[in-house]
Amino acid sequence: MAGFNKVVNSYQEALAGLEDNMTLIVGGFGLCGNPENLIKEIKRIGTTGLTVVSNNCGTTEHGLGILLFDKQIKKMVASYVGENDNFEQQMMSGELDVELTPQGTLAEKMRAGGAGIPAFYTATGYGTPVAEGKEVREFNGKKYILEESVTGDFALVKAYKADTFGNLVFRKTARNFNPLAATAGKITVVEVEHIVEPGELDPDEIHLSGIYVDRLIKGNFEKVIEQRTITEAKNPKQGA
Amino acid sequence: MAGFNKVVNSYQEALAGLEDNMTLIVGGFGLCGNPENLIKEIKRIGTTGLTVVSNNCGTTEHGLGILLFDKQIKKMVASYVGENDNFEQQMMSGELDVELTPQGTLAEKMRAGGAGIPAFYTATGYGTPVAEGKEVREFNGKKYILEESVTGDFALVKAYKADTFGNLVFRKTARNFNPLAATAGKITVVEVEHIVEPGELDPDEIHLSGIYVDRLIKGNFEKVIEQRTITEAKNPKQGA
Amino acid sequence: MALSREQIAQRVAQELQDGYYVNLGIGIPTLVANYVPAGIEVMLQSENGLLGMGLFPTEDEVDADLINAGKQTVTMAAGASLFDSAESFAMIRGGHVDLTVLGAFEVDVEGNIASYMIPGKLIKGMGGAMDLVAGADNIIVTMTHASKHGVSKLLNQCTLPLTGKGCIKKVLTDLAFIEIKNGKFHLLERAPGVSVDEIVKLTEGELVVNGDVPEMTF
Amino acid sequence: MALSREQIAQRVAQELQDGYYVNLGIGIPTLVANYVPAGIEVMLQSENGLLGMGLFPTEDEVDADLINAGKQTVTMAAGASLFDSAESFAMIRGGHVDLTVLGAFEVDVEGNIASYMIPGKLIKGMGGAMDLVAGADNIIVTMTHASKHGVSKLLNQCTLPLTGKGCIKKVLTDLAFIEIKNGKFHLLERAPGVSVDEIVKLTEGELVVNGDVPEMTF
Repeated sequence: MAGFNKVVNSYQEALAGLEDNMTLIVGGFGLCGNPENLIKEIKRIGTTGLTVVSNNCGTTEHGLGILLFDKQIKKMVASYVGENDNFEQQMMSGELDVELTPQGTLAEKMRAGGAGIPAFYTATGYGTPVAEGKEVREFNGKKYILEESVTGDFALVKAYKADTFGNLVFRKTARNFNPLAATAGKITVVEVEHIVEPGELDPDEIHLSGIYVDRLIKGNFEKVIEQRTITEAKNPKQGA
Repeated sequence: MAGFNKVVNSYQEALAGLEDNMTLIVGGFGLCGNPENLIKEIKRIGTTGLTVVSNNCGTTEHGLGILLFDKQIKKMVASYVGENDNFEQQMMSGELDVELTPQGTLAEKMRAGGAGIPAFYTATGYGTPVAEGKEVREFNGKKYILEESVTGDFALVKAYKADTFGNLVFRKTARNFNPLAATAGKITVVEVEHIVEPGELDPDEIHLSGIYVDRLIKGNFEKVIEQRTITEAKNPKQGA
Repeated sequence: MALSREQIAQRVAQELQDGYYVNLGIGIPTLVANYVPAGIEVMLQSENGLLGMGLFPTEDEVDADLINAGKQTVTMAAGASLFDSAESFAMIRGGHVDLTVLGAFEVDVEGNIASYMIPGKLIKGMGGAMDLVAGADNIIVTMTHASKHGVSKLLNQCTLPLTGKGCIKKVLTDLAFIEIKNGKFHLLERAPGVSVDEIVKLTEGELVVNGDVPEMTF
Repeated sequence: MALSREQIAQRVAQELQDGYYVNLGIGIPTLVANYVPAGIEVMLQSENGLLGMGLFPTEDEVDADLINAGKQTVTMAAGASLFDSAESFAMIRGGHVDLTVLGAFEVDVEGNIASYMIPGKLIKGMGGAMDLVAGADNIIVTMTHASKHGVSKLLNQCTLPLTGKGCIKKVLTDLAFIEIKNGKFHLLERAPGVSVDEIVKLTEGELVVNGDVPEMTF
């Protein structure tokens, strides 16, 4: 009798059932809030033919980028795919299929996928290459395009804290796409820094309900920083 | 120079600019999380011809119901409108126009209105009176109907706590439609129990960003309970 | 003999599985929570924004900010979470709730359900019922099999405005547990002491009876 | 003389108003934050999920979980709020951001903008730029007026794939502040020491010049 305890004890168990040619929805923005150990486990397993839906594709050395090295990704749906040498090569050679999707549309597609909304209209991308093949419709004198939602066989998510029921709390901008991805997976796997007992999280501070979470694992994180920018005394306002 | 300080000091100021025949989006579920003082102020002002979008229409004595007494509401968009004697009378006599909208669709319409999504597809209501006159479309073999978003001239919202910038924290199930309503108003007015200084709220615990809030006022609340149900020693599980 | 409200709830509760997230409608469905089998944990979703509904409060615990979808004061169970109404219906519409139990006026052989409106009589609105029936895969409708005057509520075609089209597969009445598939009702179980004939007589829509129909056990 | 990057940022900053929520793109737009006029408060939105971006951190403050849309480490100002990406773009798409400043490769007389892709050369993706240009009412595009070889970037029709269609009304280049309306460019201001003729020569699209065009002041 497991009840609502979602905790698993190995990354192997966390990704049990992952197969070639599946679709993954992956949280994170750049390397911030990446489910980095789950990604490493996929590299270890060697699953191939993957369709990956995520805002970015990591860097050459980190995040989803490491799956490109072994050509595990067949198709990437993302809003921005710089910072990775292998990416451009594989895209140019036709080995990698890429579907560039505006960031806000991508976020909304994940949310809609999790929320049972099959499609929605957005002005984003109207009149651009993104609109090709998509319905255009006018509402109140403005043009919008129809975008369909996305769901995945697996969602891979990084959160900060969870109770064993899978209720999640994210931290700062590591939240980004993670709660959205979590709603859109048939099997949602979440790795976190801290696991507490049910009742220890204030129900009002929970960012995402455990109803979306299937498996939960405690991990250790590298948290690589892409652009380490520090305040210089002589120009303190630059960061703003 | 007001900067981001949204605090106003009177309910009169909070509703300045409210005119006859405007559309209001109002938070609350039953009498829980009602912007009760803002509603009382509308009764005092006597604004008429209002279109009100809210999950319910209060009771005979409380909440939005008090606006029915003086026939201030011309049209009500809601999911459930029991608990109010005047409502049925005015609806039957044709004085009050009613658009019944499924609760989840209503919530999503408000969110979409605030999020610049003019319309979305949902299975909710397909094949029912709600679908009349609406487009039906099939996605992946299932039928959906097209629902358009809502926005209002004013949004009236109740939150628990705010900083002066209008960052909001809600409490328990008094959250309900309030953060959604807040996004969908041209002018969003929020009444709260506590106002603190910017920086006093943990940015990770804020439920809704102050960017949506135009005016903020501290109020005192009656918090009328519709169904006061208490655990009986002999049947402790009934509440579950 | 026809099941009591409590027995209907008790039979529905047998369908619960460990780890189920469940939404219980107002009326008989609410009673299901009283009969959760031993060794099984379920979490109750209340569509006004709470997952993990607890008991009714004591006098001291009563909190006007904490109610269920029936507007009753409640408490929260350990591991509960709170959210807004859009998020609540994202759960429901997105199919994340494992079981939904709700009442109805009528169901028919096509899986249609009418539960929210009697034209000219009852027009209070659908609340969250349309979202619940459209979003859930696993729904059990609880209702009386026929009116007091013996008029069947399991029809060839619903006569009242629909709450949902083609979305009901299981109905538990005071007389029978019935599955809806391929445009027909299928008799799975009968209430103790109720004959198949009696059920057939009170079922307007075509009812398939296969072999011996077992009595419900409690 | 053509404006420096800093001067472009400085001129844009004059368009800020007290209480503005502002999204600044990567590059020159980021510099705008350095020139917020005295007595004016603005809050910076970063589309990866932060409203109220603060200074770059000190060594001690660096936090891998707190970055901006350019993936740089940042801090939070008092009154900041954090949210997920769907919520962030709800703000943007819903028109709640008061001013968006972003760069471009080309704009044209119809208010079209190309800023994300050079086929065969630069195909990294649009990030949030398409959402920003489609969602904001008030956008200022900052760019150089022409290429190093004197080829205008203010065109009759954009040649590169569009980021947005008909959504740009204001452009600040190193030479001029220009408004786009009724299918034409309109010269509002010129950079100090830059002649109207010079601007006309480097503007491919029709440029309307009305009377004396004032020089920008700083």
